[in-house]
Amino acid sequence: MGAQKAGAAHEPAAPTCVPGGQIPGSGGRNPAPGGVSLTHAALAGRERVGLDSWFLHFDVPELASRILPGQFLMVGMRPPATFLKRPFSVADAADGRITLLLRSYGEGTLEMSRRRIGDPFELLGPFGRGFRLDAPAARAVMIAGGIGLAPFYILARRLKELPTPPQVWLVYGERSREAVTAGVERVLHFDRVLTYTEDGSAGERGNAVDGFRRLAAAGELTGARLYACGPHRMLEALEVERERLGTPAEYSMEERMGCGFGICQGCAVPANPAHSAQAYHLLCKAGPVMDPTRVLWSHPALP
Amino acid sequence: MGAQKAGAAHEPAAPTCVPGGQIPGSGGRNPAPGGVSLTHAALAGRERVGLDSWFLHFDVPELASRILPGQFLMVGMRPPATFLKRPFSVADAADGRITLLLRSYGEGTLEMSRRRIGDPFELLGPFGRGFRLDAPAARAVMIAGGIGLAPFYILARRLKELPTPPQVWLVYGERSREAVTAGVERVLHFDRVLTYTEDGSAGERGNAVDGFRRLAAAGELTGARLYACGPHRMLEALEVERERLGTPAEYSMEERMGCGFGICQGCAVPANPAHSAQAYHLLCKAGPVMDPTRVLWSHPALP
Amino acid sequence: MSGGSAANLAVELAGVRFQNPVWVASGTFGYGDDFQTIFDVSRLGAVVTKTLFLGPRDGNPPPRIAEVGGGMLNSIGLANIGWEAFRERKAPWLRQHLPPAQLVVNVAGNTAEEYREVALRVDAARAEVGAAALELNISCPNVNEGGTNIGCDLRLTREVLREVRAVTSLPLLVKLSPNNADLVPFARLAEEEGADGVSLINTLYGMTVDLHSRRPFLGHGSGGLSGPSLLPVGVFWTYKVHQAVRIPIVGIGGIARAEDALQYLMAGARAVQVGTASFLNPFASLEVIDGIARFLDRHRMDLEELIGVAHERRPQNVPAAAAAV
Amino acid sequence: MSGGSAANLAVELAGVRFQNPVWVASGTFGYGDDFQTIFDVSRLGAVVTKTLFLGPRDGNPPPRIAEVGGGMLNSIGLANIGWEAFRERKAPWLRQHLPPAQLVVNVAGNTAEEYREVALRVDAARAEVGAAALELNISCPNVNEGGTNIGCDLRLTREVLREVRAVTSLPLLVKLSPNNADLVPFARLAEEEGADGVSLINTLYGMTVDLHSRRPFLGHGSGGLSGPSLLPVGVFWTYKVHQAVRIPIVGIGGIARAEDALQYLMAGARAVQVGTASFLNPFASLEVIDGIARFLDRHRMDLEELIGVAHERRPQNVPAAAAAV
Ligand SMILES: Cc1cc2nc3c(=O)[nH]c(=O)nc-3n(C[C@H](O)[C@H](O)[C@H](O)COP(=O)(O)OP(=O)(O)OC[C@H]3O[C@@H](n4cnc5c(N)ncnc54)[C@H](O)[C@@H]3O)c2cc1C
Ligand SMILES: Cc1cc2nc3c(=O)[nH]c(=O)nc-3n(C[C@H](O)[C@H](O)[C@H](O)COP(=O)(O)OP(=O)(O)OC[C@H]3O[C@@H](n4cnc5c(N)ncnc54)[C@H](O)[C@@H]3O)c2cc1C
Ligand SMILES: Cc1cc2nc3c(=O)[nH]c(=O)nc-3n(C[C@H](O)[C@H](O)[C@H](O)COP(=O)(O)O)c2cc1C
Ligand SMILES: Cc1cc2nc3c(=O)[nH]c(=O)nc-3n(C[C@H](O)[C@H](O)[C@H](O)COP(=O)(O)O)c2cc1C
Ligand code: FES
Ligand code: FES
Repeated sequence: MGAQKAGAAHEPAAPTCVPGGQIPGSGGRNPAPGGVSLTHAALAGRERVGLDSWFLHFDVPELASRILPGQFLMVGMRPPATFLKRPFSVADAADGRITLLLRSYGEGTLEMSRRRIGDPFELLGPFGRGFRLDAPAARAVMIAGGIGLAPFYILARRLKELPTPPQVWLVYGERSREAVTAGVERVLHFDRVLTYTEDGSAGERGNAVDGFRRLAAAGELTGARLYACGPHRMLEALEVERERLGTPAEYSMEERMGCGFGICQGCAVPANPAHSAQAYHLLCKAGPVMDPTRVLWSHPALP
Repeated sequence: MGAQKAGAAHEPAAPTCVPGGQIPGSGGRNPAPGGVSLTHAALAGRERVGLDSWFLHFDVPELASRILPGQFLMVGMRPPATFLKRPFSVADAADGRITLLLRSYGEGTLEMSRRRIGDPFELLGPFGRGFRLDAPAARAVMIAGGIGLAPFYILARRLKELPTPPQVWLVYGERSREAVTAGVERVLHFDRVLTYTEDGSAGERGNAVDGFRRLAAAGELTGARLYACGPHRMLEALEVERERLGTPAEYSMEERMGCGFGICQGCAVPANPAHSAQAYHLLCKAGPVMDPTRVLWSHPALP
Repeated sequence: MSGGSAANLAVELAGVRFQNPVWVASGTFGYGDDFQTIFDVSRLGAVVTKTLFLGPRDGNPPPRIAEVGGGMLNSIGLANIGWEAFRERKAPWLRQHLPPAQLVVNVAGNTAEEYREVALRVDAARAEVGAAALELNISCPNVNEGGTNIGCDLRLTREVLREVRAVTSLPLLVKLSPNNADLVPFARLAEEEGADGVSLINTLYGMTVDLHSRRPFLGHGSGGLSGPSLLPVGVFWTYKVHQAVRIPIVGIGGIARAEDALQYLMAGARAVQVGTASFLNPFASLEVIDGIARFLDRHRMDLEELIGVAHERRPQNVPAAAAAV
Repeated sequence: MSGGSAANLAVELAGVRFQNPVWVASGTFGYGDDFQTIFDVSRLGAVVTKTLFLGPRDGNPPPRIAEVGGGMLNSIGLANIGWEAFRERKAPWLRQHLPPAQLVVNVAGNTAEEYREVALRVDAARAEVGAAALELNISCPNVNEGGTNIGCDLRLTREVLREVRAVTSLPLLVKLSPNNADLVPFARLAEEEGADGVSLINTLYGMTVDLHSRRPFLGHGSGGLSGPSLLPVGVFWTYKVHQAVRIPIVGIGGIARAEDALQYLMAGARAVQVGTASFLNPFASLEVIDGIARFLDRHRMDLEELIGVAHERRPQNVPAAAAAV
């Protein structure tokens, strides 16, 4: 499938089969290089950072050491509160700690937001292709819609760790002041933050795409590389603007995920027929970070 | 069904229909006399009292005030850890507090034993016919097999509150010293406690039926009334002995329960054809405390 | 009307006006009177009785219920007190506590003749007991035909329907078994034979093996699966049958919350029945009523606008033979 | 052998010796290579491939999966890379990582001819790809017959079986759909037509309606129900079919733990397949292997003693038409 074609330095390290296999249920101990593990972890920390958002922290050094920015985990609780695990971008991974940025939305995320320190979780992963770190531009412009903010903490951190770190700008759109994730300001890796809210209660009135338009109009996107994450409609609107400018970009997308690693075929994202022989990409393998030109944004099945 | 026939002073107060009905999900607030309520309660206390037994305490004054000894509750956790709720005798109800004596056995009880103070539970009930308080003898002899001990704390308490309280003796059989519920000694309502363990590691070697035999041989059952609770095989063995002596008795029995209040027809206990036109009693309504002569103890379907 | 809600929940079905579309399912509410200490049953859309045979049945040996992932199995074996005992001992209480338009009498027999006989008796006593409709439980073994499940056999189903339809003018609902390749032929048959509606679904066949005794856990061997597992199955058949017949559908299976009932209504059911959920939470049916009212309020919708709405603007066709996977 | 266990888990089935009875189900393990970074697939009893058609299929539009109480629905729509791409791009990896006796190739077609054609190709390449057996997925709409699900129609099933049996001597398993009144006639038919075994069950029809959009949630409308909900259904049919045919049964549906697999084995399955559980826990199949070994150790039993043991000392008969309720 599409995943096979897009080989590049940013893909997970070439997988090797572990002879003798993994100890079942204890994958965390001895994962293959680039391998997937099932890590049992107690919730180590929990901070409310907005009306319906939380940072959840887990101390899982082995897993944390293997996260590439933009990768995600399938997260479950014990005993399971939902049948399927839920996909979450890793918001940060440093000093042996993994941080998720959670927005409570439906049954599963609501239940997650209620868990207390010490409660048992299952972290399965890491999964997917993250953002490219091998093609840095002088300026990295991140466009985050709502909880789409999550992967940009770790991306900013890792970009800043490069030999020649780019400038990192964040355009962050939210519903309202209350929804704004307080954590944004706490992270030192952003050189500039432009906040937009739909009701104008914080930052400028508007959305993240308006922010993109403003930067474009000011000519501040020349030589920049774009990284975007947010609801489908936002990305679709962004793509219309971006295409005109031709700014190189990567978009982190969402689709329902049954497994996270290619076996359920649940996470189909319509492929751009101009670039693909197949009708769909499996987002969990081909993405979640996609080259936007590979996606058929206008497909009627998309939300 | 059988339940209708056995009208007596010990049955739940005559039920009345509440006009306007119960507020859904909040039954605890305004139950009908003798009514059933669904009470949401946080676990208020938890004491380990044996290898695999715990006291669980709930502060639920309204519900506690309505419990008759021998009645049971259907107990669930939130979010539910098992599909069906589980039946539990009320071990004690005093000062606005309900106490359950829990033995961890399978999936549901294991999960219950792990819950922490403050965790949310659902208590549905009270259900069933308890022990008669209107036919006290000079001596109440309680025969408890294992967790069958549970209903005797409250029974002893209530008997001692009668105008002319009987002597209360307890014969308690367990597997071993470790299994013995430490709480036994803590309760002041027993005038005499005979403990038996299968391996002789505490009290005498033997089981609760051996205790019955000993009391019988010593002539100490004359004028006594018997109350028994324990595994089916124990009650069956006891009944053989008791029948010979003719000691008046009530046995609290167990059967799988889907609802606890007569609607699922799950809790069928084979009826003694000599005393009943129907093949089965519904234990949740006709019992759980049964006149042992109404049960067909030898039925092949019984465990 | 429900609580402080402005929503009108009344619904016409099979010629009867029900005050709301939330009923309680056969075999999961006894004969109603077990709820006398729990809530006022007259708040329900209707009470469906436990399946009544002509005479009493003891049912199967214990254990009769087992918990399974996503629900439960039961092998009650259609234990019931029989029609006459119902009429004498249970109907008076129901008559007193339930308006006449709210009692649905569910019946069955071991042969088509037994079905006719019990239907005839219900018909004769309809005013006395206050029966609004008859629901036929056809998920019963026919004793004359080697125990074939009537509800899995079109010929036997037709035979039963003809016998019953001939002897009663009560609104007639046929309760379909999901243990079939397709429920549409059964629904069509019901329509052809003059039934006024179909109720679906009954329980699915299931079994659980006890690892300790190494034999089937239930005393009877196998049982009927009910609970959350049935929700997507019942919604599927509601949707499919709605495309095929004009008689109304009463949706059943796995309903525990208003959200579940709303799925059935949107898929085309005109009423729903709450079953197993009443075991876990006896107030479940009332919560469903209130939740539907709240949903209608919030979205400023009529119940009628809701019923079958999922057929109006579906993005893709559900193909004739909805082959999944 | 598994871990430190003394138990011999090897089992003979359809003329093939499998090192253990725990396989992974079609469509829930990709083509095996997605597990290369997870565990050594050669530990499994067998890997069953995603259903392969002759040519590639894109599958259905999203959303393709939905969570429901007690499991999930999928409407993948048999998306697959097609037989030739499998042979070229996936089989070499499997050949390298899996002993030949451990690959079961699952195939299907839109017509009986397509079934024959793909079976013929697998047969021709059996040594090259290392195929131990062929599993026929008959839960597919027949495009020549108005989309009728082949697996719900005895005539269409027979037609497919004849075409396939004629062109291959590979051990042949027929995978049965539970969307039927009775699976026994299908199992008997498979036996008559020379199949070497039956796998059961595939998914049940299901649908979920999205209350926000008020339409069926899945892009395709309906989907197939899998997960815990299927456990009692699959165990039931395993038990029933075991009473009726002599060819071996591969039990499928809702298996997530060794306890679940043991139920199937006791009910008469000679092997089992772990499906949806691998999504939640990719190590589920290995845990099932280890758990079975531990159970046998603890009870000092042979696998052969376990298989079908529930039939030996059942307390009551499961009646011919196991009518529950
Ligand atoms: C790659 C990826 C990364 C994500 N990262 C984050 C993150 O860092 N922080 C965060 O708060 N959320 C993130 N999400 C979205 C998050 O997974 C959903 O909010 C969550 O699955 C909703 O579950 P629920 O039980 O609360 O909702 P429900 O609606 O009850 O869930 C029902 C089903 O729909 C699926 N679902 C619901 N919404 C979405 C969605 N937007 N995308 C995919 N599946 C969905 C669920 O997984 C489940 O299968 C991410 C999604 C993906 C695909
Ligand atoms: C009237 C009554 C009063 C009881 N009082 C107490 C008490 O005070 N303290 C206590 O520790 N236990 C008591 N029990 C037993 C307790 O209900 C069971 O131990 C419990 O249901 C087991 O659940 P599980 O999930 O741990 O076991 P599992 O075996 O996983 O349960 C599976 C199913 O079997 C049922 N079940 C299992 N064992 C029993 C049993 N012995 N009786 C009835 N159903 C059973 C469960 O309810 C459930 O439906 C009582 C039982 C009854 C009927
Ligand atoms: C314990 C039990 C007994 C039942 N008895 C009957 C019955 O007597 N007649 C009938 O038509 N259906 C009977 N049913 C089926 C229910 O009415 C209903 O169709 C089924 O349980 C699915 O709904 P649910 O998932 O909401 O329970 C019974 C179900 C259960 C669980
Ligand atoms: C996402 C998904 C895809 C499936 N694809 C196939 C398939 O291609 N061919 C097939 O025979 N069965 C397929 N199945 C059915 C499974 O092989 C299995 O029969 C079913 O899921 C029941 O088992 P489970 O409950 O363990 O998942 C699929 C199931 C799922 C969940
Ligand atoms: S989430 Fe299962 S294939 Fe992508
Ligand atoms: S437990 Fe349901 S009738 Fe007794």
